[in-house]
Amino acid sequence: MKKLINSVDSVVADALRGMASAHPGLLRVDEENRIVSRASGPRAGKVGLVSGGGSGHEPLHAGFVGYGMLDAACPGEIFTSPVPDQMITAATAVNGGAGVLYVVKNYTGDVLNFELAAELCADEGVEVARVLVDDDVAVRDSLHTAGRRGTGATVFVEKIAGAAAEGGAPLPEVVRVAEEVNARSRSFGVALSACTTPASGRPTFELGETEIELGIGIHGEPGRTRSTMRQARELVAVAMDALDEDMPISGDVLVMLNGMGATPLIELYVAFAEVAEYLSGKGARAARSLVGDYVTSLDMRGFSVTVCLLNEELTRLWDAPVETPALRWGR
Amino acid sequence: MKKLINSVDSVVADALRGMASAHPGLLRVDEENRIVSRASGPRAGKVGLVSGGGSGHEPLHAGFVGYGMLDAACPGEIFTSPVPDQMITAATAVNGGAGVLYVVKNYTGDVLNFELAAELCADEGVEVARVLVDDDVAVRDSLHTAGRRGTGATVFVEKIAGAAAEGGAPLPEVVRVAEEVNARSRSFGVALSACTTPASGRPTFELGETEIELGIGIHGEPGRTRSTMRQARELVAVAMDALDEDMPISGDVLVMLNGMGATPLIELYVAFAEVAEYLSGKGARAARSLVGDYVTSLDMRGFSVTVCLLNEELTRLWDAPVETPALRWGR
Amino acid sequence: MDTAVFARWIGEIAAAVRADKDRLTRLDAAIGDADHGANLERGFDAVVRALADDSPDTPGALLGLVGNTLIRRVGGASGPLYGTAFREAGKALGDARTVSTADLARALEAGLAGVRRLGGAAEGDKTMVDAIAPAVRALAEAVRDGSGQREALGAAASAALAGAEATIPMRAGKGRASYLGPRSVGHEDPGAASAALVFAALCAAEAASDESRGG
Amino acid sequence: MDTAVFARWIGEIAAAVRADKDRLTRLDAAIGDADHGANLERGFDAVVRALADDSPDTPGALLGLVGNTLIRRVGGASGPLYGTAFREAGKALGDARTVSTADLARALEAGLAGVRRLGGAAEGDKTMVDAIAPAVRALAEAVRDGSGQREALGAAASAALAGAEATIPMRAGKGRASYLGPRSVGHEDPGAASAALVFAALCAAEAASDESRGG
Ligand SMILES: Nc1ncnc2c1ncn2[C@@H]1O[C@H](COP(=O)(O)OP(=O)(O)O)[C@@H](O)[C@H]1O
Ligand SMILES: Nc1ncnc2c1ncn2[C@@H]1O[C@H](COP(=O)(O)OP(=O)(O)O)[C@@H](O)[C@H]1O
Ligand SMILES: [Mg+2]
Ligand SMILES: [Mg+2]
Ligand SMILES: [Mg+2]
Ligand SMILES: [Mg+2]
Repeated sequence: MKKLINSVDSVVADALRGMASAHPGLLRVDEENRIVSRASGPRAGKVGLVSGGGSGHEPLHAGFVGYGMLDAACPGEIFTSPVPDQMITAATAVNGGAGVLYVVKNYTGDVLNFELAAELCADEGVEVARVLVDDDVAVRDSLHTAGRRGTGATVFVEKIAGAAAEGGAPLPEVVRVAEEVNARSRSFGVALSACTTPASGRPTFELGETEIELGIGIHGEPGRTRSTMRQARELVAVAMDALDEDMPISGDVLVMLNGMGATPLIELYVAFAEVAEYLSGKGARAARSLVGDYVTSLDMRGFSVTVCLLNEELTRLWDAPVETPALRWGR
Repeated sequence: MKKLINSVDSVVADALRGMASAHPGLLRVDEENRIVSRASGPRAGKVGLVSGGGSGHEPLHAGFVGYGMLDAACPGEIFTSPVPDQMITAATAVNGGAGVLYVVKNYTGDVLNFELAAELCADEGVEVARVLVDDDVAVRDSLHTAGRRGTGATVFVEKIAGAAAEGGAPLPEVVRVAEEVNARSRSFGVALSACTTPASGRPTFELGETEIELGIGIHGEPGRTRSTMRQARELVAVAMDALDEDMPISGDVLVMLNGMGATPLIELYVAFAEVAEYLSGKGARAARSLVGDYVTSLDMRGFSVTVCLLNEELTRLWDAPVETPALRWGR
Repeated sequence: MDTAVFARWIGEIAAAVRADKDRLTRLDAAIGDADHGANLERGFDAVVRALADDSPDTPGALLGLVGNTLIRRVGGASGPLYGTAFREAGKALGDARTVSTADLARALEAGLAGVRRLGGAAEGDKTMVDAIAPAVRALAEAVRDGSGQREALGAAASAALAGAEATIPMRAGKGRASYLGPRSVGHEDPGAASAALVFAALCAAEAASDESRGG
Repeated sequence: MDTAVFARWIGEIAAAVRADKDRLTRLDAAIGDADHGANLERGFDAVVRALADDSPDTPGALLGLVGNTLIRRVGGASGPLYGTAFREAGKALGDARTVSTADLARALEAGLAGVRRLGGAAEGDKTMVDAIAPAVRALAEAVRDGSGQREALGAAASAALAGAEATIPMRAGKGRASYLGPRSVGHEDPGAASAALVFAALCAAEAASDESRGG
């Protein structure tokens, strides 16, 4: 395992130092408490947006802290949800008096830790709401399971709810918008290779020269099924069919063609061309899009595609100015 | 070789279709002639900036087309310089009457093709100047060799000369600024793995579990020396020492910590923390910075670091608004 | 059993986790995200440090500190779950200075109830519950049957181990492994495996304390 | 030699490049960027199509079309260099309808001069010049010595091949391989290798044309 790190144990702390040095104008990094927040601090009367989760998904979440998006992010160890202390400190730090929204990806660890944090916040008089992101159609949902994973739609929820909060919406309104984005979004991922966590030092699974995993998550876990390598066009069709089957795609959509961390950008554009064609075959249109690495799994090769059915409100909020390390426009 | 492509022969064409679909508001893609230009077309009286080179370095160059940066980019085949026809068509298309600057990375192929194109443009009455980027200190320069390679500084030259052109500077002034950026910039690259071109289907070289290449370029070629894997801190020191030896680093600098295409962002931040520390050890400061994939080598793992000694003018031009797929601020 | 036995238990867990870290991570790599070993090592190292800084003087206070430390330092699913288990067990022990096997059985039942409430997993869902629940049951039965302490703890440890092994053919209903659907079958659940270590450590701690007292 | 021989030459080159594409790419992977085979295949395929669309009626016009097509379609270093070589050679032939061995030798000298002017490489720099220069010299010598056409072209092809092999111990002074400094030693230059194919193809084309004429 060759990784550009100083030691297995210091990866997250070192990366936080790097973020602090790279974005002094945008971010304030509390290395001690492991919290990344806006350099500008909380704004009175604005709902605070806090997210967090395991590290290894960069730029998610800390790369989305800034004007028009998150107020703070709590990075956990690699692929490990952060702890309630971080979440409580973050909520207290960003609270501008209008309450705080926790954006939580649906994983047992994230859910439980944010739950404990929310309870403790309530005890301390900080009003906290939670929205659960669970967009991954590869996971069959049922009452008896952990439910769908939260993956790519997290970026959409954070951006759009962030814009609502920035625009002065009160907490229930921000919650409504966040839940609407989640309800209208679906994701599906494909791995061409596994990833290697620094702690384990070897790939989480082994794929042969022509094998791929369909329906992967973002923690290096294998997917629903192993399959064989195909053209970009066919792989995109597998992913898009899975989305469309779960939520018929039509009209103007917001699409993210996301790289898993080690997929060259030229390949992501190749895949995006196929997404655009697929959409027009359905009478839909990629009215807004992102192509690049947004929700990654360390050094995994592969992609995920996330589609959100837009409406006028969501489009307006998507287009609103944003100024974060990883997403920036209008400012 | 598992790549997210439709066929080895269609990679560049397919990626261009993808870029067209992903950035309709920013880019116009002439698939026939392989030219990516601003959706807004040429602006009368503005110097046109054209760059180009082999594909496989995405987002370079087409990802830097837009307000405040390039007017057009000519993507060649993977790792192969584009042909004069593309360059001539691009120059003609973006010429707003104030002449055109070709930004050329110093590789024999790029130099020769841009040279032929410039000659033919002159014949057709289009005023064309060229600036050669040659920032890679890993290559020992001499009168008898091809000279230094152009790598990371290309992004700085395109951004800063682009801002000068956008601000209405005449061609000789844009050339002066571009040459100044190049003169003040140095780069050094390190590979943890080779890359695999679609055409060859296998890695351009093989590295063992603890081997790395120091002083690599951006075309998958091996570096100056093979070495052994070390901590991020030490690898950064090797790179920074090489820059500093060639051009003493001091004062405010612009730094790019660039991923080669398959390096997780968390690792790039780890390395950037070390760059920042190294700089403060020299009494210098990363006044401006980029951390991410900007000048890549397909699926190579590794990084390069580029430093530009800032002055007031260059800082102002760097800060000027830019709106391209890969670099965006102030708009 | 006094506070010293409980402190020894935690020390044994920390040692066992360190020794088996790679195995736990490998189990988690197969059906999860390859961090269970690192998570528990980080957690129990922190617990050992916390106990060194602040030596609680009752078993209940000690388990409470263990639970809170795990919740505050581990993250992931196992942090809140193990943390809650120890916290609830500690609460159940109140401020008694010594603890009988029967007290311990009731406390561990409370811990298990906490895990069930928080995580929502039932037996058969291929989680740590599949090791903890049979262990707690075996302990309670041994108490009911009038077995000695050593024997009772041994029964609990064996039941936990058997419970962990029994997760192999299960299809996961909770936690990350559930995303794999049928592909989760054929692998031991990492949390169940670590729960077996926890019960084995309890046995070892009791035996060692007994010996050191010349018993 | 008439236009048909030259057309055949180009066809032979295209076939040879297609057959040896992987070898050329492998050579380029070792000290360059692994695209030389693909570059030449793309170029000569385009040339074959261009010649099919538009059949020039003199050898000079044919080589001119070849050169322009290579410049327009190949890119990289080899596109402008081979393109210039063919273009300059074509210019030197003027509008003659048939070409003697002596004419050809002069034309190829002009082509070589074009490559040298554009690329600035001297012999010993480990480039295509190291195959082209000795081949052109061998051809001129054979003409001077009064050798027959077949023999002269054979001498040129052998010299090109020897020249390409002689690049192996060289340290590159031009092109991508120069970035490797001393590490470029021990590998054959891909452009020199392809130049050897070009001269071998010329030999083959002449021989085949001769036979088809019953010669
Ligand atoms: N809902 C749940 N109820 C009980 N135990 C659970 C639940 N979800 C997960 N677990 C346990 O947690 C273990 C995984 O812990 P760990 O790997 O540390 O956390 P994470 O899954 O967040 O990476 C699983 O093997 C399982 O035993
Ligand atoms: N300056 C030069 N003069 C002559 N030949 C050169 C020069 N530079 C490169 N070459 C030739 O071009 C060959 C490489 O061609 P190719 O791989 O197609 O282009 P690129 O180097 O742009 O990838 C080299 O092997 C060498 O023979
Ligand atoms: Mg985890
Ligand atoms: Mg090339
Ligand atoms: Mg885990
Ligand atoms: Mg080449």
